[in-house]
Amino acid sequence: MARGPGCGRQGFVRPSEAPRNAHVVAKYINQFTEQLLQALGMSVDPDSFAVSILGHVIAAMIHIFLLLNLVAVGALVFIWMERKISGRIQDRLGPTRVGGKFGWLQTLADGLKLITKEDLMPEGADPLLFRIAPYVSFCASLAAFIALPFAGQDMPFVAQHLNVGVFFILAVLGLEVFGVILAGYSSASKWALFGAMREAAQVVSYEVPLGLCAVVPVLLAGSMDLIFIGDCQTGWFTNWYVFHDPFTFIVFWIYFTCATASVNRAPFDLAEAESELVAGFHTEYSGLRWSFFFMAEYGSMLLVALLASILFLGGWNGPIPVARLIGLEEGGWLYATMWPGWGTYLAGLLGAVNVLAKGCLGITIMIWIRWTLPRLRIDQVMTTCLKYCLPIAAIMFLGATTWQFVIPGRAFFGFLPASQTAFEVKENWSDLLALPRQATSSPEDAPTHDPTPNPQPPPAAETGPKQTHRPANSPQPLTRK
Amino acid sequence: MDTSIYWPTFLFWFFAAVCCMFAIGVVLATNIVRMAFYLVLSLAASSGLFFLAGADFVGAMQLMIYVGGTLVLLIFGVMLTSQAKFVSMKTSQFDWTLAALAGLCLLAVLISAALAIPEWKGLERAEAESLGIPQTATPLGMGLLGARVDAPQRSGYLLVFEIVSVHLLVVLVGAAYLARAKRKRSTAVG
Amino acid sequence: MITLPLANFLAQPVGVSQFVIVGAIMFTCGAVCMATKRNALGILMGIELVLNGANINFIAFGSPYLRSDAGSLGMDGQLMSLFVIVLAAAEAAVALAIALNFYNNFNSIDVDRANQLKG
Amino acid sequence: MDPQTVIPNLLTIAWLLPLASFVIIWIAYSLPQLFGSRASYAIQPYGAYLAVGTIGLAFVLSAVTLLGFWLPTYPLSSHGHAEHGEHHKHEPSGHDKAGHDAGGNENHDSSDDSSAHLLPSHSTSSPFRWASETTASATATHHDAASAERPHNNTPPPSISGNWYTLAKCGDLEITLGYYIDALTVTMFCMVTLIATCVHVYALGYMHDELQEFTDPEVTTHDGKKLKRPGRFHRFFQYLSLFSFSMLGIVLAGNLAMMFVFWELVGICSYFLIGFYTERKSASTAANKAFIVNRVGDFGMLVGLMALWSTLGTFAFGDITREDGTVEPGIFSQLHTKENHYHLEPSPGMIQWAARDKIKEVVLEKGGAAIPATIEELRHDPNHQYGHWLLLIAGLGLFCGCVGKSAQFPLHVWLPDAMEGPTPVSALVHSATMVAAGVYLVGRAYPIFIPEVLLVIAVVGSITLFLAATIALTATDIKRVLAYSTISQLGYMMLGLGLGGFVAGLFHLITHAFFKGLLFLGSGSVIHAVHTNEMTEMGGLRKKMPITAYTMLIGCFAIIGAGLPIVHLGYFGLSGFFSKDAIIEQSFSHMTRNEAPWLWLLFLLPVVGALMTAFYMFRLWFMTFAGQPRDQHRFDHAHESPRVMTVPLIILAIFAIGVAWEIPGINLSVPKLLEQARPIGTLATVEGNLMSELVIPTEHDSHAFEIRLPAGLMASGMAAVGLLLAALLYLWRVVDPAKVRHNLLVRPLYALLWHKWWFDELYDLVFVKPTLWIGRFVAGFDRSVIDSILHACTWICRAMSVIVDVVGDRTLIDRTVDGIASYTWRGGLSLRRVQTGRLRQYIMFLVVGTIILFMIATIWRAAVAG
Repeated sequence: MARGPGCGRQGFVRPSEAPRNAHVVAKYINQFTEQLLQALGMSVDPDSFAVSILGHVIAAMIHIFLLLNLVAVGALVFIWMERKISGRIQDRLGPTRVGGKFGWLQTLADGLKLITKEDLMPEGADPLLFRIAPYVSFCASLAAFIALPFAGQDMPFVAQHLNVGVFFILAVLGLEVFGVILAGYSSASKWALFGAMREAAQVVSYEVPLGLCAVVPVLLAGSMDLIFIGDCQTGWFTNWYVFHDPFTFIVFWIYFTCATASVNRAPFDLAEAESELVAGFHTEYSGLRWSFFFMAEYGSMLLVALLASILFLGGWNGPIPVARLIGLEEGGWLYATMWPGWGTYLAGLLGAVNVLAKGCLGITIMIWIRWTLPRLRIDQVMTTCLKYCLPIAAIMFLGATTWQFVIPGRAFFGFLPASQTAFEVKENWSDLLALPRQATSSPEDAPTHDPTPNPQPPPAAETGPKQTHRPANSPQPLTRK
Repeated sequence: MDTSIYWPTFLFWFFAAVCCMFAIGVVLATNIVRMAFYLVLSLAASSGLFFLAGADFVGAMQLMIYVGGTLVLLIFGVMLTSQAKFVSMKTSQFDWTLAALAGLCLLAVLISAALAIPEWKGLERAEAESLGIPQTATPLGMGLLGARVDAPQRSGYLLVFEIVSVHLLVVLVGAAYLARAKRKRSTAVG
Repeated sequence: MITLPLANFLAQPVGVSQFVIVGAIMFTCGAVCMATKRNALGILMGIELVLNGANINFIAFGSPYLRSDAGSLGMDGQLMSLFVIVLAAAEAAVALAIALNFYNNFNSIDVDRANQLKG
Repeated sequence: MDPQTVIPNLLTIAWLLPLASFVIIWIAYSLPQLFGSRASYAIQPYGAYLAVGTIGLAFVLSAVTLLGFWLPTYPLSSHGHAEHGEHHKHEPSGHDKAGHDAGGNENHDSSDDSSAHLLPSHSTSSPFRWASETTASATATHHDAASAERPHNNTPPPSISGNWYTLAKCGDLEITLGYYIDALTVTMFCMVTLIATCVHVYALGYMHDELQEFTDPEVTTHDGKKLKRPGRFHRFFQYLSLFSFSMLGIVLAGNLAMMFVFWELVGICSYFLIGFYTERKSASTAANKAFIVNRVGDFGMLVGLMALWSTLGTFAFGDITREDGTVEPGIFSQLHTKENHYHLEPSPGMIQWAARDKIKEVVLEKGGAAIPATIEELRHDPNHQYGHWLLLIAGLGLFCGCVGKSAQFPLHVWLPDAMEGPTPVSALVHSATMVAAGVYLVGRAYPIFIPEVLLVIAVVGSITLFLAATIALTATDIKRVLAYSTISQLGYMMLGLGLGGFVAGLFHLITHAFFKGLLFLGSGSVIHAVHTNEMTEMGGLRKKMPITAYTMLIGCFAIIGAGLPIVHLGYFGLSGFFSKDAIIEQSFSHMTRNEAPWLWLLFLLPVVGALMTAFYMFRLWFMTFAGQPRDQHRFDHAHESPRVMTVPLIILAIFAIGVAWEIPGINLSVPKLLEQARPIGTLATVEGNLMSELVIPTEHDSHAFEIRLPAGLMASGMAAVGLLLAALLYLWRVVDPAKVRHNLLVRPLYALLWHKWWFDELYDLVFVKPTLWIGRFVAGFDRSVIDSILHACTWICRAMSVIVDVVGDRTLIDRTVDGIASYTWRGGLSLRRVQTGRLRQYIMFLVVGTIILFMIATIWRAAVAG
């Protein structure tokens, strides 16, 4: 398997992580601009302020552009999907006209319509907050994508690789509620206020079981690094954490429920319950702002679905290790036939396709649920969270811990031996449980600050002597690795 | 010397500016809800500062608990008690001047203290760039469990951890008790 | 040759003192906020600001990027700030409950109305 | 998952389960009782079910460990213990050692000694390595056998040892909770948990009287009525759980210290259970007796522990692998080093201690560097046996503990009195837990014993078995007969172990556990039916309670070792046959190797013992079940016990028949397991160092045909004769036992036996009475002298205190305090104005205060600087 040798040493920089993120891309662009300017006949110091700032800005722009498109296009597709599916469920056709067959341009048309709509603001509204609210929630749900990897192993597609990825994503996801609350409050309407209150109560209480469920895979992998968690499930689908043991199997469903609730989709969409509050927190909104709320909602749907697929459904590892079977990894024949780097890159692309496919599956299920189940009352929502989800999640957490402790290193309900990675992680986990004298006794076990730069030389290094004096993983805390 | 831009510095000044601006905004704003909103931004920016200082776990914690939990709670309270007359309550000019005076003195004191110590000037750039990436989650967790894998000679925080968790439980119960709905509005005013 | 005046200023890493200054500003803002707001929740926010200013200091003292490791707090800084955050959450819950209680009893959240504890 | 971690995990869980049930029952039932609320009889059974379930689960886990993990990892050798004879019946005895060694997997060519020895016990013998070695050994045996007296097991037995937790660490002394798991441990686990399960289930039925207001027939309160007390169903099971837990702890223990802790725990549990009917004077005294007598033995054990620790520096049996990878050798590998060909040799520490004067001289001459060399030469110094005395002390000390725990000769008096406890307890104490612990310790510590200690063990064992058997001849209390037979059988085990029969002794321990448990439970069911212990009031019960009768018959046959030693080993027999024969063969071969005539007793006594065993066991069965009922009233009320009591009987009966047999197909039998557990270096013919004429023969000599045929014939013949005598006296009544009793020759003998050789009286005279006298004297001294002194002191103190009160307190202190109080009051009055009750003002105070403090600090610094 294409996995770095150090993989599984929790609390370490995994040697297999070449720094592929804004920083390195920026270096490529720097060289590009440098050559460009030289072609223009100007003498350029590539490290000069302007050039470097240019490179970094462009790189950041590229990442933002990709993610933004993922969310926006995703929203378009999903809204269209939702309308079609709901149509089928209700024995209708759904949109049919726009864009020829299937009305697949319907959402685009709606978007145009929304843009051209007049942008209203009620009398007593707090203008600043009212204007800013939709962007707050949209930014929140977009910002969470920064730490979300789309492929792991040797080609981690991730904008910013964080060691506490899971945690970060959950945290930022929690911020989305602010936009809703501000919207509800600032639009000076009691419906909106009620919606916002409900939203606040619901989201804050559903974050607890959600976090508990997300902790279980973290526990199994022994790291909060999403890439690492995904890599621990490498191999066939039997290594997926959802099948790791009965507890995780149940935890997955709890997670799905809580996720549905925390992005307030039906049957938990109390914040915008049409039947009771006209349209909940966005009663007073119209036009583009309104559409931003919707993009935020679909963005966070996509986010939790992708998170589920990485935490439980193996992430970029398909049910069948296609890349390995067709020899698309180190040493595979197909890999050998390609230019260096392209093999891993293709494997990464394959992984990204996997992740997105699983995410779409999750969203389809959410849509299906929405149009199938009746809406809960607010007290029922709270009961579901605090009386059912929370205790069950806690018990499952304990169960998973015990399982891991009693029969370590097994996968697929304990029937099969786990993939090497997961086993190493367990080993290391038990090492850490032993007292610090052990952690210190063998130096490569001590997860303190690890000063060794990545052994694998960064791609920037062979691009000319000028860059080499500045290592690719220069420890800029935010844009590190 | 390397004149190219050093990104953490840039980001630090950016976040610091956001942080301080909105903190001042909290002070100056009269509308309670806007205060809360500024506070959110200020705290979020300070979590960015945490990330910059290499404390990514604490940063995420700040986002999750502080911004995600505490402030939602706060705004909740604002909404529960939001009647027009309380949304913005004026304070007398005298209080303002007094507070501003004392605040400025305090600020002067603190800043002079901050600049007084030479070791706090910061590292050389080369040294800073040669530093690795800290792994904070594990040492923090072990520290809370009482075993210091990062600095074995220092002591762990297990007892504190236990006390804090019990304290949280007590607070939960106490808060629920205090805030429980009163049937009759007590007439004892003033 | 393209350079900007800011370059030298932005080319050097920041140190503890800059962080501490930010912390100080937040702290002062918090104190002033507490001293000037009449709304109980406003005071609560002031407290949050103060706590966060303290937190920034802790993080700065513990950070390996801001000063040589000799006098650094190391992980203790981050652990401390964790505790501060948690306790701040607890404190916010209780304070909010008190505020609501106060609101129920006095039908107001003006702290100047709550002066019955005078000697 | 590798067995090195899983086996300890599983066994640990199996070990902790009974503790869990104990704690749960305590919290759920007994804890409320402290606060005065009793558990109602309706819910008490659930505690019992919990106990039964846990111990049953523990048995399942142990069985899984044995079959699922141990055997696959460490497969047994294809030639077991029992079949050795087949090789030898047509082999000249000089050559047959090779045959044996091919048999036991315990011998290996010395090529892989180093690896085998140096391997930390965590990683000993992966299955592959094990298999390869056995094959290698099979080829390598013959030239190996040529050197006759070399020890033949040069590889430590497969074992897993490690530490869970370090309780205390001061200096070198490190008290840890650890585990040392080898085949013996696993076997004992299965045996103990199985029997404990049966006893638990049985007790569900036996103790059901405790489920209501319990009327104790044997206790009369002062007003002449029978005592009525609330039932203690749950508490009984609570104690049973604790009992099983502590026994399993002994079995699992990885070092002597931990074993000692659980050793004492077993003692206290037996104290609780024997004294379960606390209201009965006899019960409480019996409990005290058991406890105190055991303390005597444990003192010796403590001495042994000190001797071992102070010279070896460790308590652990096996090698412990530290976290940093260093292996620290345990007791076994320190005493059996490769340099000495795994002979038992005193460790350097011992020699250094024993010859400290010489060493001191050497150090003064050549400096400290020369010490090891000196030690080596001292080791081979022929005329002073340095260090052997320490080994002797250590061995004897440990054995003292065993003497107390498993009721050997000087300290055997407590076991018969222990019959005061409820019968299930007796069954557990006598078969699986308490007395087994002693024998188990001898087996566990076997590599520590030098031949002299072994000889002492053998002598004590033979005396015990003879004494107990004789006493059992005349006892009429059914449980006492069984108790004495237990003592005698324990004597057999000790004898077997002491004569070098490691497998023989422990094998008898296992088999005896099953049939003795069976016999006790059967007697319990009889007592439960007729409400008396006296055999003179029973008889003819066969018709009333068939299941009990015939299962007990099986038990009797098993214990007398009934079997057909037809021409060489066309073996058929009950379990006791194999084990007891093994012991007698061992003693026979021992006799053939030693010409000192008094050592022959070590063969004669067990043979006579076999006769007596058969006699008293069948005397018991005939008096109870055969013939005519002697007490019609009791006979009419007798009835077969409920199924919950008979089913365990049947299960145990099946095991009593077949536990010694080889399980066809999977190549598993108890002797093979024990053979696998044989400690390193104990398969050798060793000669005494301190008494040179003593020879302890290697166990495999006893399988030689010309040894085992006569021994087996003699044993079985004796058993048959005993059975015949019993039948003559008590079944066909050819002679009336009463007549025999009044025969002039027999009467004094009878009196001697009836009074149990007057041991109790003797001890009473020698130990108890003097103690009481001393106590009285000291009490008198205390009352007359010391008390008066104390009274004087108190009077003086009181007088002084009055003075201090008047002068100091009332005048000085009170005035001061009042003054302070008034000043505080005024201060408070003046300060109250600052308390405006305005929150925001307070904050301002804070800020301003901070600033002022800072200013003061700056000014101060400036002042100091300038």
